[in-house]
Amino acid sequence: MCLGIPGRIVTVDDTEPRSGTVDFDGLRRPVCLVYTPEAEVGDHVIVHVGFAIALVDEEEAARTLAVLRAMPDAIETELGP
Amino acid sequence: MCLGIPGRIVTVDDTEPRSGTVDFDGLRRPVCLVYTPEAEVGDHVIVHVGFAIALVDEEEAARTLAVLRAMPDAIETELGP
Amino acid sequence: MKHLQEYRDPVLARRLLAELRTTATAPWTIMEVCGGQTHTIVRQGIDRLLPAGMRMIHGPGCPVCVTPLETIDRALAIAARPDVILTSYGDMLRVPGTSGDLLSLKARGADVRVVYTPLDAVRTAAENPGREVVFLAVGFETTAPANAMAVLHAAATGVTNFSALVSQVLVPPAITALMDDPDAQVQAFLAAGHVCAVMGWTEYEPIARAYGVPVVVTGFEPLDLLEGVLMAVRQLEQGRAEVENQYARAVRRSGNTAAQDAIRRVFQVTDRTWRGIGPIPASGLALRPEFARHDAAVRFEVGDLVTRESPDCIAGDVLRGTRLPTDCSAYGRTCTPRTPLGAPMVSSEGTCAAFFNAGRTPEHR
Amino acid sequence: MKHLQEYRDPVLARRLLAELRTTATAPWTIMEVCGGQTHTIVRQGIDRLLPAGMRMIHGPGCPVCVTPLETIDRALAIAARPDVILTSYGDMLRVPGTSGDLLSLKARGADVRVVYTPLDAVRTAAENPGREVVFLAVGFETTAPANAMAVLHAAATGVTNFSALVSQVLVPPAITALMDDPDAQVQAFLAAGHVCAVMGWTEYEPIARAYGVPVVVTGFEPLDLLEGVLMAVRQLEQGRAEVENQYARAVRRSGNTAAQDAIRRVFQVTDRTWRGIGPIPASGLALRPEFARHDAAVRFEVGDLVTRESPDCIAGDVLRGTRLPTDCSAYGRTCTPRTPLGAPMVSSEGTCAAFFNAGRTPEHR
Amino acid sequence: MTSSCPVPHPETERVLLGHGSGGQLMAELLTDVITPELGLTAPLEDAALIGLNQVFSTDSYVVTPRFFPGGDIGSLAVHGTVNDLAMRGARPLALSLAYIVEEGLPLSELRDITRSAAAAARAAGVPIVTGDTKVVGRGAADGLYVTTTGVGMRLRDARPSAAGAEPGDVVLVSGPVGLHGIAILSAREGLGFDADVSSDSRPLNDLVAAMIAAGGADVHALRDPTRGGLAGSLNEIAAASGVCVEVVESAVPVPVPVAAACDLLGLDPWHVANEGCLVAFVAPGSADAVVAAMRALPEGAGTAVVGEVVEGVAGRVLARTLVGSSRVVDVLVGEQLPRIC
Amino acid sequence: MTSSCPVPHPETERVLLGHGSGGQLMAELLTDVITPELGLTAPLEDAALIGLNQVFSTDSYVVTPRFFPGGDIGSLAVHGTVNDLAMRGARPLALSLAYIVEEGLPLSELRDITRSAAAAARAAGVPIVTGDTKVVGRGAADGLYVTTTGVGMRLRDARPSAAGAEPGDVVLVSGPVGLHGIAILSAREGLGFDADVSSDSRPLNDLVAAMIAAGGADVHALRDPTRGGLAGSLNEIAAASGVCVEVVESAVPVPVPVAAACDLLGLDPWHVANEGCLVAFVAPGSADAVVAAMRALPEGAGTAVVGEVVEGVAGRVLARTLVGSSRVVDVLVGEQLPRIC
Ligand code: SF4
Ligand code: SF4
Ligand SMILES: [Mg+2]
Ligand SMILES: [Mg+2]
Ligand SMILES: [Mg+2]
Ligand SMILES: [Mg+2]
Ligand SMILES: [Mg+2]
Ligand SMILES: [Mg+2]
Ligand SMILES: [Mg+2]
Ligand SMILES: [Mg+2]
Ligand SMILES: [Mg+2]
Ligand SMILES: [Mg+2]
Repeated sequence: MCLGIPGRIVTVDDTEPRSGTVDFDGLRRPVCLVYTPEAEVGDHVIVHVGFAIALVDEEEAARTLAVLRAMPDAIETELGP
Repeated sequence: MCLGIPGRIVTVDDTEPRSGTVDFDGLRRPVCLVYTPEAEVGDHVIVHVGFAIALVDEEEAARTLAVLRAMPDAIETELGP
Repeated sequence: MKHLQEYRDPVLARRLLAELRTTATAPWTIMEVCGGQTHTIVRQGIDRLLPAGMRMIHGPGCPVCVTPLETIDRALAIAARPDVILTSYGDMLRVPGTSGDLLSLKARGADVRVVYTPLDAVRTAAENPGREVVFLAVGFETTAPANAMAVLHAAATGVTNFSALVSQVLVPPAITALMDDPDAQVQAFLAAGHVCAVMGWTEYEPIARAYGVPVVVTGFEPLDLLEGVLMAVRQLEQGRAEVENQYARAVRRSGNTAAQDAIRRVFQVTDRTWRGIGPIPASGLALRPEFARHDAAVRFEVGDLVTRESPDCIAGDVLRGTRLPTDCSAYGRTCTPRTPLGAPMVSSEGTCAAFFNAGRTPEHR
Repeated sequence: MKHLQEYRDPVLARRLLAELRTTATAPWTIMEVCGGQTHTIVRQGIDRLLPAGMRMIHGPGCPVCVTPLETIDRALAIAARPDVILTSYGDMLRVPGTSGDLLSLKARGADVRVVYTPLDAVRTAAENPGREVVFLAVGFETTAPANAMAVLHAAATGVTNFSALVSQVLVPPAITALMDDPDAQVQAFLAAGHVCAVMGWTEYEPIARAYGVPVVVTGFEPLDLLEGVLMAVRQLEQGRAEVENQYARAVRRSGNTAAQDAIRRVFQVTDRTWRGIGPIPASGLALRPEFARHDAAVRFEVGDLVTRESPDCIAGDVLRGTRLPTDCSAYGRTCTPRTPLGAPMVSSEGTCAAFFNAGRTPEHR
Repeated sequence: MTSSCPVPHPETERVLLGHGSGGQLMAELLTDVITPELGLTAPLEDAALIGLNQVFSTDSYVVTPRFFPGGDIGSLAVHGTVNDLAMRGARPLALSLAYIVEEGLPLSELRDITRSAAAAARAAGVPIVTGDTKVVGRGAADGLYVTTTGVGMRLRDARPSAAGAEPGDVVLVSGPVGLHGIAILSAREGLGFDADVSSDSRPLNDLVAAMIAAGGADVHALRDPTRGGLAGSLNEIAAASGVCVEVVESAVPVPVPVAAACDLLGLDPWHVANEGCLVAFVAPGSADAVVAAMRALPEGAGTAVVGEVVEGVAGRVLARTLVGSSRVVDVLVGEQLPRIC
Repeated sequence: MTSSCPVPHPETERVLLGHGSGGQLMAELLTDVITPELGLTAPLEDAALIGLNQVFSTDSYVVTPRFFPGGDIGSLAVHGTVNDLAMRGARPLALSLAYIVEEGLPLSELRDITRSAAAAARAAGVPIVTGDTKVVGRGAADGLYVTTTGVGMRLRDARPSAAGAEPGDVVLVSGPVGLHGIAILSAREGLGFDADVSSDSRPLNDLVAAMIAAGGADVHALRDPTRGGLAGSLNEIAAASGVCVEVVESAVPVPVPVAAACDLLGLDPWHVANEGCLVAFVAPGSADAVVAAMRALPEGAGTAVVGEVVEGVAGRVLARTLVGSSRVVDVLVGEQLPRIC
């Protein structure tokens, strides 16, 4: 649970514990990267309370979106209220 | 030297060091009375930085004033500028 | 934002809803466990678009709601000490304790500060060597890695005036407890995406099997939730009860093992009382004894705490999903976000507050 | 106020002035030692009413003026420490040290507080056990009993976080030094009434004898001063050089023995440098070694202090009475009460400030 | 809740930070404590009328930090009061500027802020004619507080009022929302983020003059969504006018970095303060003309039609959500606290 | 003093408490920092003119303690601004009231102060028409600060100005001086004294109306001697008018306990703040009529003729002392610090 949003790593700093700067579409914040040791500059991570808790899997993301976009179009009037 | 003004003791409190309240014509202030052990309610004392440093001698005060008041009157025009 | 904006697309949302209407043939009852998901559902009005009869039940996944009253009262007692700077996530400041909340205590002179990350609390401690800095470490498995790292970092750097008042909780035992309740109405779960990002989903497989409930690991955006609901409904319609992963872009089956390691180093599993719900065995995390010097519960003696809840509050039933906020006699009357009687009225993703802010009345639930 | 208002009577003042004009046959030069008396003289314009040629010289009796620069700099260094609350009489806050004054330091964050009595400083210490409270204990024999009692009271009640930065000075050695100056122009002294209320006047008898100068113990109100001047002039006219007591209502020959006892218990006589004047043997009081724990000079190591005075300032000559403020090239130009270069421009009874505030210009001295 | 009730009780005896946040607590403070004592009716307007056509408004500014991307406390204090006058359809005539300064503030900073206020006033075409400066001791203020007060004269035909919205009115927003509040947050040390966001702080009197010229009395309601944000202004107008408002979520311009900051911190962009945009309710017949007039000025270039006054519960603001559902748009309770969990 | 001069240097980089004390430091702050940036000429007047006859004035109030004998920060804030309008010969029309509140202030206190401000405004016949409330965190204010701003309309024939004094003018003081400042000091904890003194805080608009009715344009200058006291106001008028003023020390009404407090603390009663009296410079031909009109009202009952405009150095204020000599009446440098030694 809890608020976590994806951002792109723009710097990885030489600190202990591992940290870096993550860009969220024009907003940058220092983020602790200790739990995403594999994440590099350019990668997207999910950030929660200042920690990257997951590396975004671009392929899975593309697959999910492809599924959604393949869904047949709906007739407006079916939707309510 | 230093500012010291006369006030009338209105209470003597049961404190260590000895203290009381001194009235200065409508203004009252706690004052340390340790240096005027003989001063009692009704007496005038000279107060400096919160301490009574002298008991006013009423007789001497009257004598001084009597001398001043006995002085011959002056002619206004002698005074300048 | 990439990986965010795409999942808010109104056209795709409509397609998903149409698909859901086509798929669902029965009035299924699905619980989203997570408060963050509740927030999206209520704010976007998603539940009001579901096929007739189908219900979303809002689960106990809001740390603000389930943090025990005793912990809140203990935080208040510690924060009242003049030597203490109490730090907390913003969410916790308005949670009612027995005799007030942290915001009121702050107005009365306590030094209470909001932090965005627990590492800020450690930094505050390093910057204020003459004070005791206490961090109110609540939350589910998502916050546990961050809170663990704060303790490890303080210990490693010798910040001895940092301590954590820990009341971490765990999701799977709570789901088990919910399903063991004879009143249980839940037919499928949306598991919380970020909890699973940390823990993976293997813990949910025995639950799905044992109770025959589908579990879909789900993200937080409107399309995530709609797809998660659709995946759960498909399982229900097909008579399956498996763990599926809607949030594949962030969640792997085994979760984040580095984070799990840190949690295990710092915390141990303990029984925990959930506010409104009651004690659940092995449902919480406490600091291991070797971190006692960073354990605020050990360091600060606050005497006996006498906790008392409002007698009107049915938060337990709300959190278990057996009743709605609008069933509560206090809802919207004596209990509002301005004057919360129970925790679910505090945070905007608390079920009662989410209902209230969305203008839900008993007539228009 | 009784014993005050009577001595401000304008009719009696005129009579005294007339009598003085009748009595004085030569342009006598009289020094009032005390800054408080200077204040009355300048504010009431008394010196401008004196018989032609007769002069009042304003002596070194302002503690603000004579407190050594080194003490001010030490106070500034101590006040700059974050653990210290520096307390002082209001007068001392604007006294220029080598690199600023206490008011500026306060604006930069130092905790500097004005007290009316040194006992308030002791109370502040008792109320702030976590802080060091330092009292800047300056002044003449008048403040010494109060400052002594503050130290005694702190010692007796165990207020160990109270200390005094002591720079007490004594009048008789200063008068002696003035008279030993080959430039000495003073023909009679008005001794300071409140100093004598504490110390009596026996110390002045050998001075009057040795230097053949009349000394009149004098009060502070206009009539007191006029009468004191008249008594001094009468002695001068009659060729006498005695100690007389104008201020009989407050001063006895032996002074206040209880106060003298306290001074002796707490302080010991020491050499002291007077600002602007220089070192004068046995002209100061320092704390006795047994009060070292209340001695701020002992308790606070401030390193080497490098003190520097303005090269333009002739404060020494002004305090010795050999030159007037209006003789100073800085007076009213670079040196004003707003931007004092020397201490006599600070306090309103400092000679330079008294001149400036009264609008005295070189032409109209 | 009786006093013997052994339950959590919210603070009711002391002022909370949230009492100043433009939300529900603030409304309560005004309604319960301030206005009854003053004998005022609910202070729903940005500025008061004196006589028929003179307008009078005051605001104190306590923003931290004093310098932020896009402005400072001096320019902000001028814009804020100019805009409150403008929201009543007035041409600002004169401003006063009162400072409360904490001992120790660098004089250079006071000079810079004064210069900025003067420049802002000049740019808005309003003279600062009088002022005041008080100094308080160290620790008795946070550097500098500024209070500006303005007098203005209502433009011909200008009648905008929070109570003036009517059924069918078109709801306009003159520019992107949330910039000011997020710029302030990003400039604060503690939160440690850095955003490509500048405050929108700017004067809106020319924009209002253009709107009145185009729409006259058809400009029914104007409001600058400062404290309490867009949601607060919409709710205030809905309540004062006794109408139901529906806003289309996707039509409200929220800049990308504002959305990102709100996502990150768990804030609602509609609750975030603005200092350079306005909400307008305009009769449908004049809406096109007013929108065209607005878009012709730089400060109105981003004008968006975001909703309309609909049939419905009086005083309620609804949002048509992204997914096509609907929700009630709530007002802030107290301070907007970063929501993290 | 060159920058290489190794001498004591006064603080010139930061705001000192004394910058707010109505003395020389304050004048310097205004002249050096504030007014050049605003493009104002020296702010010598109590209130500014807008157009021909409208008067506009603002002041912030930061008094500690908030409740004192004779008033509180609420009534004081109303009286202060009403009086500043009155000093320009104006009838006050409307007031605004802006609060800066420290988190934690008891709501009951805010209510009491608001009630007091409202009562003071009613008594002065001026409505409070608008306001503002900001809340700052614990420690970022000392309880409550109040800013009032007023607009007024000049009375017929009223032309008083600090620059209006003329040779021969009679100098009047409408009542005893020093009461407010000493009442405030006596109410402060730290100084530990207790005095039979109440603040003179009260509205003077009726008194001014009566003076103008009696003297019209012959009422040349009016000033309420608040910060900086009587000495400050006299010097400001002397400087602005380019005249020399002589005041007879014995004619200035200083109440006995005020004199006692000043004697005890080493203060000058002419430097102590007032909030309910005024200094007037009136052409000699109208002086009797103005004095009579003043004495007919309770707030002017103690009116005293204290001096006159004489030949002499322009901008200088002289006092004829008790003993018949003369001295220059100085303005305060910074804060008035208790003089003890
Ligand atoms: S509405 Fe309030 S009282 Fe009722 S269950 Fe929710 S939190 Fe408890
Ligand atoms: S006027 Fe100033 S510089 Fe000259 S002697 Fe006096 S204090 Fe020193
Ligand atoms: Mg507004
Ligand atoms: Mg306003
Ligand atoms: Mg405003
Ligand atoms: Mg002012
Ligand atoms: Mg500060
Ligand atoms: Mg005034
Ligand atoms: Mg004013
Ligand atoms: Mg004023
Ligand atoms: Mg406002
Ligand atoms: Mg405070």
